[in-house]
This record gives sequence, C-alpha cells and structure tokens, in this order.
Amino acid sequence: MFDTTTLEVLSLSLWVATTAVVISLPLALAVAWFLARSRWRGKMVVDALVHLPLVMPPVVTGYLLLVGLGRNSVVGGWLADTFGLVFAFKWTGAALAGAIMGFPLLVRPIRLSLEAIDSRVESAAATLGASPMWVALTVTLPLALPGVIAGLVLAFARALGEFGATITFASNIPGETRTLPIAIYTFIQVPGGESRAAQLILVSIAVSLAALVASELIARRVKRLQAAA
Amino acid sequence: MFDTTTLEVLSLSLWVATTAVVISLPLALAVAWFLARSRWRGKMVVDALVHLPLVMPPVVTGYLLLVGLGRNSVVGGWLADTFGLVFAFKWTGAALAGAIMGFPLLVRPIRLSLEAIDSRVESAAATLGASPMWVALTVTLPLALPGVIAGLVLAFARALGEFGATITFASNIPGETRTLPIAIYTFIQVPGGESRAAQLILVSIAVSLAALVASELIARRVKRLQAAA
Amino acid sequence: KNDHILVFAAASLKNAMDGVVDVYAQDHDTDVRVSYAGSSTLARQIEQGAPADLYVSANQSWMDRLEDGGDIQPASRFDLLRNALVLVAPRDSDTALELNRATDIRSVLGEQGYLAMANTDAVPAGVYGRQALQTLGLWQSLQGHIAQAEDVRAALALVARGEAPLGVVYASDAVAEKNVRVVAKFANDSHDPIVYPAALLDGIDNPAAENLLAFMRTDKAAEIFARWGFEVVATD
Amino acid sequence: MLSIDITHRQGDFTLECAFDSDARVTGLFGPSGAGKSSLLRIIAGLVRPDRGRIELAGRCVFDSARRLQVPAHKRRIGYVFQRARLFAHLNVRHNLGYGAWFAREKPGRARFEQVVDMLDIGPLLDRRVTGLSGGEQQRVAIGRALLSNPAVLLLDEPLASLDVARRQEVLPYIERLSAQSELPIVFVSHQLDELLRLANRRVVAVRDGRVTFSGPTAEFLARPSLLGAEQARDAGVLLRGEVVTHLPEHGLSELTCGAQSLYVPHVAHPAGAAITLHVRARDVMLARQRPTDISALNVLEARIESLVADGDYAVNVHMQVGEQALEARITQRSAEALALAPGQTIHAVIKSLALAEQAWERLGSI
Amino acid sequence: MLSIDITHRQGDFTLECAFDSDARVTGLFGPSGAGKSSLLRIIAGLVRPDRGRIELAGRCVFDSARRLQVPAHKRRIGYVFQRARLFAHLNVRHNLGYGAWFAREKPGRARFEQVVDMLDIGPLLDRRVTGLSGGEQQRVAIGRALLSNPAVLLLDEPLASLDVARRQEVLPYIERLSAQSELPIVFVSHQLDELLRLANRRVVAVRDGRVTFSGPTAEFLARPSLLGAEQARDAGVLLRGEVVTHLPEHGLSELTCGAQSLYVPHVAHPAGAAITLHVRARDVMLARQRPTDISALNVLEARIESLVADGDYAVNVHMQVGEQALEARITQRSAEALALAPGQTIHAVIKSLALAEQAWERLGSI
Ligand SMILES: Nc1ncnc2c1ncn2[C@@H]1O[C@H](COP(=O)(O)OP(=O)(O)OP(=O)(O)O)[C@@H](O)[C@H]1O
Ligand SMILES: Nc1ncnc2c1ncn2[C@@H]1O[C@H](COP(=O)(O)OP(=O)(O)OP(=O)(O)O)[C@@H](O)[C@H]1O
Ligand code: MOO
Ligand SMILES: [Mg+2]
Ligand SMILES: [Mg+2]
Repeated sequence: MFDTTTLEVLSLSLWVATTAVVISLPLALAVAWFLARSRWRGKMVVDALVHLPLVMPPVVTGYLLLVGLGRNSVVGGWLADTFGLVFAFKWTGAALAGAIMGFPLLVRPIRLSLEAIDSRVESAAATLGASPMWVALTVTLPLALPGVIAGLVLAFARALGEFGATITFASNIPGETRTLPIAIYTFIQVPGGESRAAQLILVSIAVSLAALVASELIARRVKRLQAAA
Repeated sequence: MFDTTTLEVLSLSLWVATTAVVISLPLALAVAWFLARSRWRGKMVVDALVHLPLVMPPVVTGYLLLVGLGRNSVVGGWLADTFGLVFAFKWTGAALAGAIMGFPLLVRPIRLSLEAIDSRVESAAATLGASPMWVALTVTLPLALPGVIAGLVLAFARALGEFGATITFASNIPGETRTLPIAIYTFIQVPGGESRAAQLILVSIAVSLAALVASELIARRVKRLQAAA
Repeated sequence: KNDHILVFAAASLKNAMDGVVDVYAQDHDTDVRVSYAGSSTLARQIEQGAPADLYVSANQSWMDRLEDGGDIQPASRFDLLRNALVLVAPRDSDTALELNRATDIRSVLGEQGYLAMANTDAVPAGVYGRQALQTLGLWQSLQGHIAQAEDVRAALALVARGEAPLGVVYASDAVAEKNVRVVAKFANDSHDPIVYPAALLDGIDNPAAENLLAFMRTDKAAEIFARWGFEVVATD
Repeated sequence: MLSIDITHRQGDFTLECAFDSDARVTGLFGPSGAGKSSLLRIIAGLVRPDRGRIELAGRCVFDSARRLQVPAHKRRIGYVFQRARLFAHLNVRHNLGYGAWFAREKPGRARFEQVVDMLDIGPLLDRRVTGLSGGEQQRVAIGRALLSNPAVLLLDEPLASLDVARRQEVLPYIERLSAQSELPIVFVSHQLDELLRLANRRVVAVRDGRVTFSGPTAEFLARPSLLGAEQARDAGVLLRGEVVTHLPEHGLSELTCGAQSLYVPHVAHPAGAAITLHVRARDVMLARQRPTDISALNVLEARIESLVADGDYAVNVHMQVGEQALEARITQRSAEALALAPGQTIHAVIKSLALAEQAWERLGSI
Repeated sequence: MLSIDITHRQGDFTLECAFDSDARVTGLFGPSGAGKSSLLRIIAGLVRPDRGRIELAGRCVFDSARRLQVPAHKRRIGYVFQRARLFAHLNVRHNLGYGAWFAREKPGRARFEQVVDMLDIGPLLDRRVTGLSGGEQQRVAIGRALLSNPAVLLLDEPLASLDVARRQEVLPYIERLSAQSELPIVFVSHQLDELLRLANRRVVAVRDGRVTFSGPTAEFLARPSLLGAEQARDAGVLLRGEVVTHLPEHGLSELTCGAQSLYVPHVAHPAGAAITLHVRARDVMLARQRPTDISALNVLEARIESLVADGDYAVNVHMQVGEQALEARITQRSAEALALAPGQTIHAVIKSLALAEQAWERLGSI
C-alpha cells in the first residue's frame, strides 16, 4: 500500500507540518503572552489579525502570501536576496502557509492557559528572586504547558491538513510542496481517483491519530507532574 | 459598497456560522467534558475523531458528507423522510459543514478550561448539596466560561471562513449556500473579479473583527466577574 | 417569480454565465441561480442528487461520466463553448517564442523557474496543457519544472505576480488579466478540443430550464460569451 | 451520632481509623499530617475509602460490605475546609446563598442576617471573593457552610486565620447552633483551647493515620502524654459544679463543687444548673495552710492522691476534691519544699479570672 | 531597619500607614481585614502603593517622589504567604530549592538539611505539593522562604496551620536565624503569644488600614485597650532580670529583679546575663501578707501605683517592683476584699511555671 510516492508525500507532510509549528511556536508564545497580559486596549487589533487566517478563505490567504512574500514582492525579494530565503514553490512556503493557518489555533489555547494561571504563584517566585524572565521560564510556561500542548496539537493537525493556502502560495510540486491533502485533492479531481485518495486519507488519519496519542501521552505526563488534587 | 448581494452573502454567512456554533455547542460541551474527565483509555479514539476534520483536507470532509448525507444516501434519505431535514445543497448543509470543521476548535479550549478547574471547588459545591448536574451548571460551566468563549470564537471564525467542505457538500447556490468565502472564491475564479473579491474580503475582516471585539468584551466581563487577584 | 432554475456551471464561466443569465432574466419571469464550482465538484454533487436543472461542464470527461451514470438527459447534451490554450508571460517580460517541437521552454524558465499550470492530472486546463506539451514533445523536458496550481486562475495568478515566468492557461483567462501577455497560442489540434458541454439533468421536467438552455445558443448569448473570450460552438 | 471504621490508602499514607462518638461535638486532634483532613473528606463523601463503614447522625452513609455509598451532596454536610474553597465566580452574597439553593429547608432572612452579623461580613456582601483578606475568606466559608442548613458540621481548623475577637464570637455561635439544632459537629483544631471551648464531649486523637485516643474530654486532659509537650499547658481537669447564686454587683457567679464554694465570672445559667469548668493544672497553686488576705477567690480543700514527676522538673499533683479529680502542676522544688505526699490534705488556690477564659457548657455527662 | 510611609487604595479600602522600626523583629498585629497582608505585599514590592516611601534594611526600595521602585525580585525578600502559594509543577525538593537558584550566596547542604529537619519535611521531599496536608504545605512554604537566603523575612501568619509541637520548633529557629544573620523580620499574627515569643522588640498595631500603635512591646502589653477583649489575657509587663545562678537539680534558674529573687525554669544564659520575662497580669496573684507554705516560688514585694477598673468586673493593679512596673489583673471582689489602695505594699505571687511558657530574649533594651 505504501508505494514510494505515498511515503514521499507522507514524510514531506510531516516535515512541513512539524516545521510549521516549530517555527511559529516562539511567536505564538509571545503573541499569546501579549494578549493575555497586556492591558493596552489596542490589543484587540492584534487579536483580530491573529484570527484572520481562520476567517478568510484559505485560497485568499495563499494569494495574499503570494502578493506579500513572492519573489517579486518587496519583502519576499529582500528575504531572498539577504537570507536566500525563498518561499514560493518551496517546501518552506508550504510550511509558512501551514504556520499561518495554524497560528490562531496555537495562540488561543496558550493564551487561555496563561490567563488561567494564578498570578499569586508568579508573585511568590518574584519574592524568591526570580526576575520576570525567569518567572516566565520557570513558573508561567511550565504551568501553561497544557495550553501549549493543546495549541500544538491543533496547529499541527491544521498544518497537516492545510490545502488551500498551500497550493495557492507554494503550488503543487511533487517532492517539494505536494503534501498529503494536495495529493488527495489531486486524486479526487479525476474521475476514478477515489481509491487512491481514500488510501491517502487513511494515511492522514493514521498520522493524526499517532500525533494525538503522542500529545495525549505528553499531556498526561505533564498533568501527572502537575496539579490534580 | 454594500450592494444587496454583499448584504445577502454577509447575512447568510453570519446566520450559517452562528447556527454552526450554536448547534455544535451542546455536543462540544459533552465531548469536552468526556475528554477532560473520563479515565477510559479508549477516549483517545474519540479525541482523534474530533480532530479529524482538522487534518483532512476540507474538500475530503465535504465529499464524505456528500456521500454520507446526500439525498441519495441512506442516512440523508432517512433524515429527509423522517424529519424533513435536508442538508445537501441547503444552508443547513453549510452550517453542518461549518460546525464539523469548527468542532475540534470548539472542543479543545473547553476541554482545556475544564481540566484547569480546581476540583476542590466542585467538591465544596457537592458538600453544599449540589448534585453532579447542578455542580456542572453552577460551578464547572461558569468557571470554564473563558474556554467556552475561546472555543466559540475559534469555531465561529472557522465556520465563517469555511470553504472547501461547504462548496463540496452544499455547493455554491446564491442565497442558500453562497457564504462569504465561497463568494470570494467565485469572484477570484474569473478575470476581473479581484476587486469584488477584495471588497468581500474586507467585509470578512470587518465581521471577524466585530466578532472578536464582542467576544473580548464578553470575556472581559466574565473575567471581571471571576478571578484575577 | 414563478419559475426557478438552478444552473451548475464550471467556475471559469462565471463572468460569461452571469452576463447571459442577467440578460435572460430581463425578459423572463424566472429566478435563475447559478452555482459555480469546479467541474468535478459539481459532477459529484449531481451524482449525489443535487437539485440542479442544468450542468455546464468545463470538460467532456465529467459530462461523460454523468451520462454513463444516467444522471443527465443525453438528448439534451450539446457542446456549448470552445476555448483555446495559450502560453502567457508576465506583462513586462520580453519573452518571445514560437511553439513548436524545437521550442526551448526550459531556458526561458531558467534554473529556478517553473511553468505554471493547473493540476495536470485533475483540472481540465492542466490536462489539456499536458496533452499539448506532449504533442509538441516538450513534456518530458519540463518534468520537475512545472508548478501545478489548484486551478487555472491560480496558475494565472502565479504568472501575473511574476512568480512564474511562463504559464499555460485558457485564452479566456488571459483576455482579462492585465498583468499577463499572451506569448503564444497552442494549436487547437495539439490537444483534445476544449469544449464546454451543457445538458439537462436526469429527471428534470422544467420548461424554464429548457428555455434557458435554448437561450444559451442564441446569438444574443453568443455575443456575451464571446466578450469573455469564449468561442461559441454552435448557435441555433 | 458518628460511627466510623474505615481503611484508606493514599500514596504512602494509610488511614486506619475506627471510633464511635455519640457526643454532639467530636474534636479531632492530632499533629500536622496525621490524617485529620483526610478523615473529614471521607466522612463528607468526597473521598471513597478502600473499605469500611460510616454512620452519620444515625444514618449509614457508607458501607463497603453492602456497596453502599451516599453521594456527598446527599449527606447534608456543612463543611468548612482548611482552605476556604470559595466560588471565585460568585460574589460573597451568592457564595453564602449557594447552599440554600439545595437545602430542603431554606434558612430564613433572619438567620442569614444573624450569621452575617456574627461573622461581620455585612460590608463584604457585594464584593467578589478574590481580594478578600485571608480571614475574610475564612469567615465567608464558615457562613456558607452554616447557611446550607446542614445535618452535620465538619469544621477543619475553621478559626485558623481569624483574630481572637472573631474567634470569640464564632465559637459560641457554633456551639449554640449545635445545641439548638442537635447538629453533630466534627471539629479539627491544633489549638487545644479551641477544642476545649467547643468539644466538651468527646475527643478523638489521631496520629499517623491511627486513632490514639477516643474518649471523654476529661480523660484526654488527664493524659498529658497524649497532648504533647506544649499542649501540656492546657492539661488539667474538668470540674463539675452547680450554680448556687449570682453576684451581679461583682460580675461573679458562685458555684458549689462538692461541699465547697467556687467563684467564677458571671455565667448565664440559672441557679441549680450544672456546669463544667476547665481547670488547667498550671493555674492551680498549692498551699499547706489556707491562705488568707489573698486575691484568689477560690481555695479548695483537696486530698493528694498521687504525685507524678514530669520530664521538666515539674510535678503533676493529682488530687481529689470531694468526688472529683483536680490536678496541679508545680515545680519539683515546690513539691519538695512543701513536702507533699499522697494522703495529705492540701489547699488548691485558683484565680477566678483563670477560669474566666475557659469554657463551660450546660452539662449532661462529660 | 524598616521605615514605611505609604498610602494605597484598593477598592473601598485605604491603607495609610507610617511607622519606623529599628527593631530586628517587627510584629504586625491587628484584626482580620486590617490591612496586614496588604502592607506585606507592598513591602515585598508585589503591589505598588499610590504614594510613599519604603526603606528596608537600610535601603530605599520605593519612593514615589523619586519614582524609585526596586522590583520584587531584587528586594531579597523571604515571604511566607498567608496561603502557601507553592509551585504545583515542582516537587517539594524543587520548591525548597527554587530561591537558591537566584540567591547570590546559596544556602549550603547543611543549611538545607537543618531547615528540612526543623520543619520535619524530610519524608516529603520527593512528593508533589498537591496532596500535602495543610500544615505540610505551610511548612514547605516556610522552608522555601528561609532557603532563598533573604535579607528580610516577611511572615504572614506562618504558624496558622501548624500543630503546637511544630510551632515550638519553628519559632525559636526563626528567632535564632534572625539573631545570627541580622535578618529583619516582619511577622503577622493573630496570636499575641506568638508575637511575644518572637517580637520582643517592636509592635505595630493596625486597624482599618491605619497604624494605631507603634512602639516597644512592653508599652503595647501595658495597654489592654489596644489588645482587645480576649487578648487581654496576654496583657502584662515585661520584667527585666539578671541571671544569678542555676539550680540544675531543680531545673530552675534564679534571677534578681531589683533586689528580689525570681525562680524561672532553666534558662540557657550564663550568670550575669540580663533577660526579659513576660509576666501576664492574669498570672499574678496578690496577697497582703507574704504567703508561706505555698507552691508558688515567686513572691515579689511591690508598691501599688494605681487601680484601674476594667469592664468585666476586673481590676488591673499597676505596681512598682523596684524600678520596674508589674501588673496584676484580679476580680473587683478581691480588690475590695483586700482593700487595695495606691501606695500600699503588697505581695505579688507568680508561679514559676507560668513564666516557663513565656519567651525571654537576650536583652538589649526592650
Ligand atoms: N483588590 C481589592 N479590592 C478591594 N478591597 C481589597 C482588595 N484587596 C484587599 N482588599 C481589602 O483590604 C482589606 C485588607 O486586606 P488584607 O488582606 O491586607 O487584610 P489582613 O489584615 O491581612 O486580614 P487577615 O488577617 O484577614 O488576613 C480587606 O478588607 C480586604 O477586603
Ligand atoms: N494524594 C495523596 N498522596 C499521598 N499522600 C497523601 C495524599 N493526600 C494526602 N496525603 C498524605 O496524607 C497525610 C494526611 O493528610 P491530611 O491532609 O489528612 O493531614 P492533616 O491531619 O489534615 O494535617 P494538617 O493538620 O497539616 O492539615 C499527609 O501526610 C499527606 O501528605
Ligand atoms: O472551473 Mo474549472 O472546471 O477548473 O475550468
Ligand atoms: Mg488538614
Ligand atoms: Mg492577611
């Protein structure tokens, strides 16, 4: 059942989705932190921006990415010239698309967990000599771990399933940007392609199940290490 | 700027997205509760099922819905005959597609909030005579409200942005299933439609911004009513 | 309105079909609605019992499949429109080439460049493009240098944004996109005829729908189709 | 009223407790980590013990043999937790009113106001519970439990963060409540004097998850070894007396104790009523001759029963006053100087005001 | 060592406190809701007051005029909170070790073990903090603060859920710590006797957000009105004495107080050392003649200065013993019976063991 193409598509998908969540995690943490802690009224605008990829049709997001980060765009050109960082038609583009689409799903649970943290425990850490930075690293983040895990699961799943933005921005290039959903889509578009599509769908499901089980086990371990009276 | 079509599309979208989250909320609460509280090992399977719509390309989800609930399908036929409930090619179908795509986003934050609740407070309510049902209604749910709101925001945004599953399952019927993202897609498909598309994109953004601001205000009110030391 | 018609039409027909329907609606007391989506999507929906009256596909194969499945009224089927396939480049590029067996598209693309096409296995425009390139014997040399987009419009966007130096799209698309320039036209015989068949769906007994179908073959409709870059196959 | 026989393991800690108490107030006493709170949680039905039987106010609420377990919300418990556990999403008023929702007989408005007054939380009623001071939270928690119309009260160090003035009001209130409504109380405390003020009926001492003592308060007080070093200062006896008359001009009441008179700060009970006084051994001075011209009002003639040396160069002198036991704790040096010996008659001098702070209760049996 | 002058509003509550204390131990005292915890939070830098100035161990940590605010983590505070506030994601050992991470001088292994032993939390080290009993949590919190190598200790009712035996160990430890390392301590308590044991230097009484008293302990003890009804039982004086000799065979030490002798349970100080005794007024009995054949070892001849009637038919008798003040609280009836009057010479009888429980300290000035 797993011919080389399937394996190639699968490993590319995993790689793209993993990269997507890994690169977006630090920014997501920062944004979630800002949204959870800032009292600035304008933070709603940031909040709205973060959620935009959810509301807009993925194809539009992909198109905007193309306009904003394509080789001929100002930013895209600069990135390409300065860092050699090219997105269009590259797996990096697929990862970026996945990261953006998964971003709101990563931010929100982290924010939720941050907001649920009892600030008194953080104060206690401060009295023990921990600077705000250390409090964040040794108290806040560990306590927010359930939210981080939930966010990672959602974002990873979303990145794995991302189709519209990816194909629009990064196109469908076998071995480079042809991820699982794009491959599935391709099969589904042709009469009689259903069985190959079904096969890939099963692979998707298996992968996501594995990811979920892993996350669940991690979350359990974390929870065992933490709370629960 | 707001011609009748735009208004029609907008109001339909809002109606569909609202219906989607409203109908899925009770089930999402039940599932989140189950996932948060059950110690049954098999719950991971349920967890995986909930996340599936995230991982699968939306088009596939839409296709499966079409096959499973279309007029010619067994279930779809039965629903139509018995309850007069038709999904395929109806706004109800668009709502269903939105509900399913948003479901994981609704469940996860609720679950996160439920897991963060200090069970000792629930015990206290029990000693005061509240049955498990009443504890759930008067203590657990109010305390989980931030998670419910976060979930509703994500799911609503997702339902508002849902494209692939909707167009595949419910088609693109003006006034019935042509929601904002589908209308945007339709304009984008043809030369010269970009400006109309851009206009609708702005409407999407405005709507989601409004929804976010509303949710943020509600959340603030809730938080003011609750915690925060 | 007394009569209702639901048309399922390939998304690429939107502008043209909207124009036709508008004109039709002026003279008729009929509520016409058109659902635009990919031909494949629409075909599958019809298979699943979609409540549509008419189907206008962007290629023959999906229509064939529906006919085989008994989902359309074979008698009502006819080829409505024809389209052509062109090679486009960004507007300000100075690419010039002729399409023949010796054309070196690779060198125009350069090391990093891709030829933008719609999905070459699935989307009609992509399939036709593949046929044309194969006929010209250029297909093999382009392997690994083709960026397959979701559909023609996405491929067109890639060229319009300058991401891809060249793209294969319908003539009708190229007409309206100001940021691209038609470099060359593929010979009509280098690929299966690009025709848009139309048909009444099985079990439809809606005089209004038949009426609209007939209207599409009128000169009045043909004029509108032509305006959007389509060739009308036959008028009554 | 309370009959418990359970075994429960949690981690490395095993709770294995069996005791009965037909007293209205059962004082649970023991060092930190002894298992007191665990026991309360089990009684309340919040934790299901591994095995055993629990009977509460005449009703079996748990029996592992019969697979019987009445759920917590049907046990009609008023539980004041060690940490307040207030509802953060409700204001003070709604926290207080929460239990009434589910009570069959709702406490009336008068009762509500009475409790609010007693706890001095009137000004807090419309406040959120976060932001309340430690003592304020604790008071709200007490009010919440009292207003749920419970059939049994479980109090886990309820006075820990209250100031003394508040303690002074809360304790008697709880005592009256218990008396009026036949409400059994289980009371956990580290402060023996709190226990004595309230738990004049029965003491259960727990250590390392096991019951080390279960019996009448008097017996407990007489065994300093149970009390531990510092608590020894509260060791003593419960002395039973009968009100003879009141001396309102001096704010005193006169009691008889056997044939002898005792003066204590005014008590509210009528002449003829029997009351119990807690007399700490350390408050009793001994004299060979009856001292005269001395400020202490109470001098009881007693017979020395035995002298028991205590680690710290102190001697516990056990005496008999009529039918009743009395105890004094004096330095060994004094015991030697006075040449005390069993069988001697001696005068026990007790300041009235020393008795003022101790509890008395309307008496049944001790 | 501590100089505070701040104003801060939170909700309807306004804290407006100004006091100085150059004592090593400052006892913060006041009813529930008085603002004690708020004050500690402000001292610790967790809450920024609306205006004012805070000086801590010679260092200005807050000055609204100069816009100076040293952040909490740079104040080197060891804070034991009213509720434990442990880190739920760390085990006991890591909770204890948390502060050492950031301390410039890490407490050594020996210190760690000393604290763990003193708090008896050795068996808990590898446990999660959830599941710890109330007292266990409190002990871990105390350990955590002590092991952070603080420059000042803020203790908010740290002993509230500890049993008496543990209190007995923790208090002296904290006292020694303070003495050894010149560590200023601010100690909140509702129990006056805890304060007395520790805070023999300075008392700050707070009520409704305002300082009602700030001064030496002795002065505080002499003003029962400040103490409130029940605390009056701890009212009394601090009596200064000098160790004359030890009587090891009786476990006693002899002191001189002016020209007179006093016997107290053995104290560790050498002959010649000056110590302070807390003598509660309620523990002092008065006699016209020197009583003989009595178990009380201490009879001091005193001169009555004044008689102050007290609400409850009690009289506070202020006396002079040599240079020093002494106070007795007796019933009005006794005062009348003895016909006490200012100027009289009287004998104050004090049981040695009554003194045993009270704290003394190596003396500088009171
Ligand atoms: N955020 C706030 N908003 C309004 N009032 C507050 C807030 N925080 C504290 N208070 C009030 O300030 C007063 C002082 O609180 P604080 O915690 O300092 O009291 P405390 O002296 O420590 O009392 P306790 O002995 O009960 O712990 C209380 O009445 C409390 O309700
Ligand atoms: N889930 C658990 N796992 C392991 N040990 C536990 C658990 N819960 C409680 N214990 C232990 O059981 C013992 C008894 O706890 P409990 O809370 O009943 O003590 P307590 O008598 O109330 O003490 P305190 O006076 O300090 O509140 C403690 O040593 C505690 O650490
Ligand atoms: O809309 Mo089509 O069917 O891709 O030309
Ligand atoms: Mg406890
Ligand atoms: Mg406080």
